[in-house]
Amino acid sequence: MKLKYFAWVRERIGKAEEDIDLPEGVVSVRDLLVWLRARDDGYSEALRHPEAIRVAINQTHVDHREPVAGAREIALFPPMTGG
Amino acid sequence: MKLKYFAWVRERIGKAEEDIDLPEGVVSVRDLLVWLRARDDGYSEALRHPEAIRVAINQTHVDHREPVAGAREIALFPPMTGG
Amino acid sequence: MGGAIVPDVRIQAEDFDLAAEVSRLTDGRSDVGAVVTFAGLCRDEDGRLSALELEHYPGMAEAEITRIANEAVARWPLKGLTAIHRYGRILPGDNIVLVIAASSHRQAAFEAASFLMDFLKTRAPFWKREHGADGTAGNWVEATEADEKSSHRWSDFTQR
Amino acid sequence: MGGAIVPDVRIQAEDFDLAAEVSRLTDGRSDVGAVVTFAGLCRDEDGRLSALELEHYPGMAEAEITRIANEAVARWPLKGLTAIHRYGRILPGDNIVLVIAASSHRQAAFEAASFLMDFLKTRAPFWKREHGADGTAGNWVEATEADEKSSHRWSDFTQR
Repeated sequence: MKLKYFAWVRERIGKAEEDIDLPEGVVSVRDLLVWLRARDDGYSEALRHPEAIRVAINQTHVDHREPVAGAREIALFPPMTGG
Repeated sequence: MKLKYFAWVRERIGKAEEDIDLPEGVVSVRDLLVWLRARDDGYSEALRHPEAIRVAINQTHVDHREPVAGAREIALFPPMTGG
Repeated sequence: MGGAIVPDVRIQAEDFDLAAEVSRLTDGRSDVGAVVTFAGLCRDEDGRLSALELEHYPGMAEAEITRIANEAVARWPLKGLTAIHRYGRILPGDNIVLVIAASSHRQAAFEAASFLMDFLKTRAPFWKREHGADGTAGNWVEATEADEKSSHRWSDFTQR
Repeated sequence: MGGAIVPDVRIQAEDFDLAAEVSRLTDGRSDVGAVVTFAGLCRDEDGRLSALELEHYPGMAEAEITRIANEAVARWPLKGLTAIHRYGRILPGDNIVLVIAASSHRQAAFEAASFLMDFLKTRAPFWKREHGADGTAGNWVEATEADEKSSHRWSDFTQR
């Protein structure tokens, strides 16, 4: 599964994307955020306020309760500021 | 005092403008419309439904209760359809 | 009101150039964040019309649109405001009216342009007459209830 | 839905040409009565900024704006709808975003353009970073409460 990061989430984690194998027990987006935060200080800093993190699965906005099973691409980013 | 007519008011009266001397007793716009209607069939046809006639004094919209004394230019026309 | 902009109001027979009018409001500036334009075009009503003829009240047309534009300037924080209304014979597909509102923020620009159009429809002294597809002069367009209602949306606008 | 138009959505680094984009929607037609454009421009915030840098999510940016545009097409009787959003480094006074809505009547054009901008602000995956007047990369722009509220005005929009 591909993870993508944008804006300050990307900067704090220190990379724009990576491939991961989803561990057992990570069912929802919320679970994924909790698991990522434990990986290192960059993830911890980026995801410290999970409520500020927006998530897209396969390029469609989802909320944090969404299941992640079968996702090809999950993106994490701050609230959008385009337009 | 100059009177000006526009659109179908102008067509029915048969002229675009005229100078008139205001007769005694014509105080308000409403009085003016009543007096004009009696002049001939064109005026009568144009002003048959006075509530449909919009009025400007000195190029500013007014309602039918407005006094006409001292006006330089009074215009009568249908509801506007620009834009 | 210090620093309030002066609306650019023009009544003309000639066509206008949308891009040139936008540039006139924005070129060389870096404080405009939002520009809303409204262009009103002549429709042929499914082929029924060959043209519209626009009669206007010279002098009052400019004065009345300027009054409405100044009301918009007082009401929203605008960086620029343009209103151009054409008169005479106008063919289907051609421009009739242009409004441009420039502001720092989008809501002010959208609202000011929409407000100006609503009042321009019901207060600016213009009258449209239809010319039929066969070339004959036809009916004067009737004012619509919908247009009258639209102008009532802006309820704290002071009628003068 | 027979006859519904297909929105023209583009995500690009290059600038756009307002007049050319309006012509693309209106040329050769006589059924468009109203064209509303919104252009969003880069401000320098009273000289504080030298540029904005716009990051985006390729693929999703186009997909998400297309979803919002199709919602507008379903909701208003439009004759044409264009949305262009730039990314990369953008200087004060330069264009960031363009929305054009064409319809028979003005209210639909105004509302569709305003709707598209409100949702584009809160749902399209773009992020602005400020570059200071001294050239250094500065803060990411924070999302505003006001923008979030604006999108709630369109209350029967189905969140997906």
